[in-house]
Amino acid sequence: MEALIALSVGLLTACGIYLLLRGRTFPVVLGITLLSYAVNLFLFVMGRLSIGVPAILEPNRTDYADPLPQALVLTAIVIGFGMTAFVVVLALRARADLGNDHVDGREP
Amino acid sequence: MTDLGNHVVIAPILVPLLTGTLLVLLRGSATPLRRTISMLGIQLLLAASLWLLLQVANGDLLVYQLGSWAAPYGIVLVADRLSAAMVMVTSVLALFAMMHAIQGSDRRGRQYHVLFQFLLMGLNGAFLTGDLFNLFVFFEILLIASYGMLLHGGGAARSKAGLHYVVVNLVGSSLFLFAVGTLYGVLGTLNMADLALRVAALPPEEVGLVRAAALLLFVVFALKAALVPLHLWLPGAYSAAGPASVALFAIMTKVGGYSILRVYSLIFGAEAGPLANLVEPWLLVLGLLTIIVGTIGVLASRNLALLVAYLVVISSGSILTAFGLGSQAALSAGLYYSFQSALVTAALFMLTENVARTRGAFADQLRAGPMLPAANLLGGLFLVLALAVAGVPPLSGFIGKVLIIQASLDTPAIAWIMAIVLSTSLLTLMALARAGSTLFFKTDTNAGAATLPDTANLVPVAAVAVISLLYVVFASPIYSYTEAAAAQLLSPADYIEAVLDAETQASDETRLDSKTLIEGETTPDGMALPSHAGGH
Amino acid sequence: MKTLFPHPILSLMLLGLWLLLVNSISPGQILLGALLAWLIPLYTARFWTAQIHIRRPLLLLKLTGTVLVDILTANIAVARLILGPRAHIQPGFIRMPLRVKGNVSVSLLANIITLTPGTLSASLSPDRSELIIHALQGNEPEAIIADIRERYEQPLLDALEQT
Amino acid sequence: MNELPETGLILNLALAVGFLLVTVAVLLSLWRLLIGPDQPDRILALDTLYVNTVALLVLLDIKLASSLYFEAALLIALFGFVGTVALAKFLTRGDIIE
Amino acid sequence: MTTELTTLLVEIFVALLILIGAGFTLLGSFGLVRLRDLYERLHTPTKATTLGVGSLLIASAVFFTWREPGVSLHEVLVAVFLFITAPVSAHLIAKAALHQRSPSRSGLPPETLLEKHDGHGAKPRPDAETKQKPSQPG
Amino acid sequence: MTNLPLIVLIPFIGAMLPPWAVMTGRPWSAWVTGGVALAALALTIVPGLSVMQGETLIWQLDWFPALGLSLAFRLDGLALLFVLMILIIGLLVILYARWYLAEQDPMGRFYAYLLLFMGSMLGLVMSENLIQLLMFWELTSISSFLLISYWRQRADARQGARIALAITGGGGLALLGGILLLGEIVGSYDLSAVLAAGKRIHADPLYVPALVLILLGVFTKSAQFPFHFWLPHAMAAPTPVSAYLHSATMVKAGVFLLARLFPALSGSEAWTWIVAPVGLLTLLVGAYNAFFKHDLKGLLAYSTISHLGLITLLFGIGTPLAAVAGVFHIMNHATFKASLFMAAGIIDHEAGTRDMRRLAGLWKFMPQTGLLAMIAAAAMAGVPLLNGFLSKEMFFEKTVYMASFAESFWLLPVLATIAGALAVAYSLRFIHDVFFNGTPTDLPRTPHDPSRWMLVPVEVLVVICIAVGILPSLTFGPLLGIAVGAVLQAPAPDYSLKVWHGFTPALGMSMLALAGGALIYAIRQPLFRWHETLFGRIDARALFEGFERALLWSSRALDQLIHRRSLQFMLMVLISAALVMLARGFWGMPITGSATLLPIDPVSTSAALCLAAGAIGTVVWHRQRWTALVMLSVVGLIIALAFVKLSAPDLALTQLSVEMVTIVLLLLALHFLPKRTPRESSLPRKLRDLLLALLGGGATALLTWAVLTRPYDSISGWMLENSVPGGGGTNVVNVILVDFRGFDTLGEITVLAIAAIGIYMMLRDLRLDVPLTDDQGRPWSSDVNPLILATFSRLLLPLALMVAVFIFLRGHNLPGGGFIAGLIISVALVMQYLANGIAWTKLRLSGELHPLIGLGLLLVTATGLGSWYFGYPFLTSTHGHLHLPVIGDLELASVMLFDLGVMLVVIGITLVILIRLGRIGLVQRRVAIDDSDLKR
Ligand code: NA
Ligand code: NA
Repeated sequence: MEALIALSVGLLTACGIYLLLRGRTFPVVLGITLLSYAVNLFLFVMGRLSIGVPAILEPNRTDYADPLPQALVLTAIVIGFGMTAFVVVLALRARADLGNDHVDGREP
Repeated sequence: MTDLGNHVVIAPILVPLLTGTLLVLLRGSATPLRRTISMLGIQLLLAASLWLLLQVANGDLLVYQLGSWAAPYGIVLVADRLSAAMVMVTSVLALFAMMHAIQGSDRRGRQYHVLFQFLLMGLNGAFLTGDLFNLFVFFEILLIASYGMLLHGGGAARSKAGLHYVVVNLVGSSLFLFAVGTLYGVLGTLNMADLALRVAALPPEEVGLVRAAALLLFVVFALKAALVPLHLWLPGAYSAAGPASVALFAIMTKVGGYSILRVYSLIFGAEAGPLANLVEPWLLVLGLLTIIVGTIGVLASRNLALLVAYLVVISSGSILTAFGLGSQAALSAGLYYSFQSALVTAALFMLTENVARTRGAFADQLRAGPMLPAANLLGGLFLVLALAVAGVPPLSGFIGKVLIIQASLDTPAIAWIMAIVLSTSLLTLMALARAGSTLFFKTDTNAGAATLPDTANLVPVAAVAVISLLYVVFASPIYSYTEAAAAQLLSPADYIEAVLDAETQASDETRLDSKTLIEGETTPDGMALPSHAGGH
Repeated sequence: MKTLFPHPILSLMLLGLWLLLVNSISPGQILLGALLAWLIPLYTARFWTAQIHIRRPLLLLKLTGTVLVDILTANIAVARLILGPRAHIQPGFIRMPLRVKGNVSVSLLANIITLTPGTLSASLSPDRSELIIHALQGNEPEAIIADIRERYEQPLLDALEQT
Repeated sequence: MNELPETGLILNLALAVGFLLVTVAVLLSLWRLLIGPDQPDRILALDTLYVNTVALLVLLDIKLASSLYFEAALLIALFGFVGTVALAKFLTRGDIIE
Repeated sequence: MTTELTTLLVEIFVALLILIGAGFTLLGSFGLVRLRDLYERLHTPTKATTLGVGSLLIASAVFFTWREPGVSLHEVLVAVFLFITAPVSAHLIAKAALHQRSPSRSGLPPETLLEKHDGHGAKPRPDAETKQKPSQPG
Repeated sequence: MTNLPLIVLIPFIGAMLPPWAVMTGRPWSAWVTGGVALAALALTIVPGLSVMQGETLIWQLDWFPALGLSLAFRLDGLALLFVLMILIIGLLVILYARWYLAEQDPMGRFYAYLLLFMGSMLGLVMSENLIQLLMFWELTSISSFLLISYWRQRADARQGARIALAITGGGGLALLGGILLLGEIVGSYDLSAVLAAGKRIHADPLYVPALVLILLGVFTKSAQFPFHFWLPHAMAAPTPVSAYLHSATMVKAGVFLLARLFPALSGSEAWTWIVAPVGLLTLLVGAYNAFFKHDLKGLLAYSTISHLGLITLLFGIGTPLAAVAGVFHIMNHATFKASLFMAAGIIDHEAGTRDMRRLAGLWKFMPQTGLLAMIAAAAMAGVPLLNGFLSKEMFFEKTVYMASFAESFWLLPVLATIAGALAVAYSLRFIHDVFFNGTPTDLPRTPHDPSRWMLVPVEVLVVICIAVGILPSLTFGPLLGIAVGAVLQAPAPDYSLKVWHGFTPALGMSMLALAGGALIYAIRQPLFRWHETLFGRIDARALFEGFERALLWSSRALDQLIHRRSLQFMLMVLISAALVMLARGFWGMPITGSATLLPIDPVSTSAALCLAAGAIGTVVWHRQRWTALVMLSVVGLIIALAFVKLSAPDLALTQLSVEMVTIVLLLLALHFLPKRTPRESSLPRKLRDLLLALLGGGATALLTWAVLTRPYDSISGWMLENSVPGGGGTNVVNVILVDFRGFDTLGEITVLAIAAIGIYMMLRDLRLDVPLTDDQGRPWSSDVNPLILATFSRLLLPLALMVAVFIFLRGHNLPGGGFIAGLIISVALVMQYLANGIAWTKLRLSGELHPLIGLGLLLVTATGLGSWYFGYPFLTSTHGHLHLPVIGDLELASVMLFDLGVMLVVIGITLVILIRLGRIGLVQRRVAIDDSDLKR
């Protein structure tokens, strides 16, 4: 399972980076989103993998997933959402101001 | 009830937060009211910062346990000499920037005051937090507020620069999380003091991972600090931003520098075994390169805003070079330099706006424009600030540079540092002379008439010019402070002890629980536990 | 009363749903559920512009039963079609003039048509006078329309609309 | 895997088969999603994928004998719908909130 | 009945429901692959998956009611959501497909009918927008 | 003693006066300035007398001990000599300028700058601390920059000032380096300590670098070859400035420093072999060029260069007697050169030109000026009975003395004589070309002698020239003696200040020079032509300009190369940097650890397959943006599933909600963006990006693998233990979020609030064309809000709200919480907008949404502040059970208020963002087809 997760993180990162390096705002936003998925997944699994043991205290259970990375990822997701929303609207603003959707504001 | 003095550590975060919130709630209210509130908030912040500074000046480390949860489990704020000084400089800068903004540039767009306050909150939080993930959160606060401030006023140039700035920083934030995640994944903690302890006891097979994370974190901080080659975002962003915004941005690269200083002296300091002094060699080389590249930019700039933006790059390079030397004298020199360069570059940005406004269509472009009716005043202020920033006596930058060179005298890097610092100073001086002579002396008879500058608008600029001089006059006490701050940084054991050994401010027995809530019994404990750096 | 309890049936439904959600019928939860069942319709009332007058609740209940049974048969029918030779599928679009008029009844009918065997409401004309239905066995459109009319539209008309 | 002692062989077998079937369903939906060919096809495939996921979650709930994932299923059901609506409306109207 | 027998019966019942549910879920997706045009494919998920997930949810309800104290019926809520939304989703997808004139094996309804439903012809009519846009207050 | 700082301070304070005084009347500024200089001079008297007794006065105040910087002034013979020169010539220049400056010249500014310069110069010569000396040194550069560019409207003035600043300022920086090295060697920047440490300095390996750097400062300031070219261009300054700066003060700062540091630095081979040749070369180059200058001030400038070379050469020779000659010539040169500059100024002032090819026969018009100029020029030429003769004689003597040391040194006296001859020639030219040589033709003005007071300063100086020339030991003698003592830091050697030394080789050289000079002048016409063809094109300013242009050009080229302002480039660099650092961190370390791993199951594998398909699909279809978005939502769904599978239900819920809102947001935005991305990346570019992407992916995969295969121990055990007793909740994740790390959450919602505010700001006045067709050219459907959707979405609203309340209330103990609840409410409301349109929905949503953001933030903060009341730190929570009849046990926690605040912020911002975005199209319907979309 660990290998699967590692590969997933890697793939998401790779796809995110590739899109980040595109020249238009929309693909870049998609890239940012993919990259933040990679980051969230990565941060989350830093508490190691565990199945069926959510960090919700139950009387007869002693096994729990590490709750801290989960809390961190929650914060990261929320912040990431705010940032994504901001950059999306900025992309619109840039298109309105620059007349095109190239990240450098000029058609190549 | 409570003694407000116990909460002085968190005040620099809460004051702007509450001011900002109040301003959010006052949606649509008249500008004078917003300005008044904003200004009052800053003055309150200034008072709080001063109070904090006085409390830590004797070497005390103040630890504030949020939610009464002790480190490493809860988040703590830590005020030492360095963080208090950074907060203080931020407050002073904020005051000047706000004085400037309320002369009218705050009205060029909306929400200026809200963004301003939240940016302050982010900055102060970043300086005060003792928790690595919380540092990330405050980075994000200051970044998103800075995005807004950069775009304040609108226009194509800002949109483009904003897009670059935002996307680059979003990637930076991702890297931050990768780094923090790895550190947690290996070390299992987030508190910086606790991280330091665990790094010191790191088994050899984990060294590679932690080193990778630490270096990745360095990339993030270097990005904020605009260290070459990660400075590419800065010139565009800073030159495009309105001066009312960018004046406060002058401190933002310092957050990167601060974080480098904090993290690599505390967590990866002398005690870190194989990971000790991890980034210093990089800092030294890249810092010097930054100075060079910044100078190239200064020489190549065709408008004043861009030129000043490159000056920020240079000053960042100088500071990081000093940090790269690593000795107490060098850190102290870097800090001394850092405080004044934040103020001076901010004032230059403000002055740029005044000049641009006066020159009409010629704005801040470095070409002959209309005859300036107040060339003496504007030019005089420019001269003083230019000298200060280029490191020419008798202004603050000079002492800063001398201190940096002096700190490098008995290191192998001396030749490089001296050659680069001095020659780039000369080139900067030449570029500034050229710029100043073009802007204030050279006139184009066909250029029409310039308008008179608003003198009220120049008050903060002049104040910084005076401060720059006073900074030299009182160099000795200031340096003693930075020296003590550097000493504090170089003995992380005190920090670690203060943070981790701080008594829980509310133990499980005395916690404010339902019983006390109902019966109204509380047992207040001391809040900000002082713990003397030299003690124990 | 109308303003305090704009949709009593909805309130009851919500109370029921609350108890389902919390999987408990403790007095506290009933009280809380009742509170919500009162407050939420009060707030959402303004979103419920169309008044629903259930004239014959039993008929509606019966219709519900019919539909549930038809969903089962629909699934089996569809299973047979999918698994059987594809040539057996003779699809086609059917145009069905509507007799129901109210927003709710039209919408309910369209949904029921989709959930039940072989048919799918593909488009409602903007004037709500007709549906375009896609049928998997579309060779006998009249039969399908008649079937829908009889099984679903008439009960809906009777239960919800005055004729 | 966290084996639950109380669940019997039959149930476990059924769960295993159930997981297998739903997994195949997921892959089939994915296949349709990838090959399209039209935009509505992709919405349909995505919608189906959401519903398949609900099925997976319900199975997981039973397997782990824990109802902690029930809300996730609820939200997927709800949000799958919103997503479909938004995607479809984009095709017909461009402006999804107007 | 003995508890063992109850257990066995409940288990068999739940197992059956699981198999039926999973089977129909698969069937729905299989239809997606097997059927030949979009309109045909639209039929399967709406029906098969709702029933499939419905069965699974009943299985879950029975299972948790049996295993844990009290009645577990909150699964009904998911089913309610699905039953309400699935046909609406299908309807909107079909609408979009007709709007795009997505090809159908059996041919599309007459263009005049589609135009009546959708408000535009197969050819773009750039002037259509201004005329038909309802003027809504900002 | 306390006079010492006052002497320096007075001009600085006084510099503020002239601009005020000028308001009373122009002359006032001159009198005030003169008064300031006089006051400083008066203050010098008492300490000056002590110095004349052989004392060295030092006044010191600790300033910045850590840097070794103290405020320290020193008055010894050398300093006194310079102080007197600065003040006396300064006074004369002040007087002169009063008459020289034209009506339109701002006089207040002039005198202010002049006093600034005077103070800097005084500070420089009186510094006891070397860093302080350097500060004044740079101040002289700056104030001279201001003075040279005084006529700022003139391009040559601006440029001359910039050249001067670049060269002298740059030299100052080198000097700084040298001084810092010197301080490192000596351990102190106090001059007394440095002067006493000559031996230590010479023995130190840092001696040569320090020497070179210091000499760079000296040479630039004193216009030594090859840095001499700034001086002629500084002649664009008003003549009083030249008379002051370029005869007696500024340019003398360099040789002053040579003299000042003489005991510490001289006496080594390095010293001799650097200083002497530079001096000699400068002497010759200056003299040569002076002769060929047609501009009067140009001639004087090069002559100054030449004389400074002479002084430098003398110090370079390094013997005590040479030093005597050097100091003596400093004094002499100051007097005759200042008077010559003033004379040139008068000529320029009266005749309107300084071009010797236009000037002629002025003797008839301005005999007084002519006489004074003649005497001063004769002094410059080294004519006996004038002061210039004496020091030049001493110089010739030293060259002869040097020649006795080595075979090859015979060249030295020869070259000295040639230089002497050239000096005679240009002096002759100065007099003859201007005052005789026929009658003037087409002068701009008819010249005449200037006003009386303008001549007084010249007369004073010329009288000194004569007096010293005849009675050297009675005039300059005593001052020279103690100055030399201060230079050598030892008793002055025996030397005789006499006019007649008998027939010495030096006398012969003088005579040769006089004769040779006359000869050179006689054949000037062919020489001019010869010079013109050989060196006519060499122009130092053009060289400097060329250098500056090259610097500018190359920095712009480099700037273009480095700072491309391309986002793709920046990101490439950033990602590469991260990769390099990761590689560096990992290098040589084991990747895989020893932890036991979880098995892989088919469901997870399939899910991973979906994830991969979604991610790769997003990339593959990134040009068809809508499709890419669909693919992206698959990724989001699978991530949520992964969270479920890996025991993180809260995360799954949040991920799902955020995902939903994000997709809606992206769809809203996509409407206003092109629906397709053009193909514009070249194949190499794509390959580069692919490589970077794969490396990045590989790196994070490795990082993940490396961590996951290692066992670890974390602080979360404590959190699991304390969640119930400390935080009052069984959902540990939620307890962390609202309690243990509630501060993070406060920050997180602040980010959201700021994002909303920023977005709100950006969306104002946003003008975007609303596409009238989809990307296939199909006009939009007219069915705006399909009925069936509208009906059922309204039905869903209460259900969704119910679910949201449920999720909110249970959050502390079970998966859920304010954030998710807020998003569910938002999505449910957004659904209403989707189904019913903005206008319809807005009518039914009570009130404004924006205040929710502020209220939520306030609630969160207030909850945190509430704990202050009980004496606890910010955000300290409380929780407990409330026993109520009928209802039973009700669990309450203060964090619920906190969570409620979170929820409000989330609802506020989500709706503000989405609805605002949706409204662009509504508000902004501009009827135009989006061309760019149609083209693609
Ligand atoms: Na959160
Ligand atoms: Na995200």
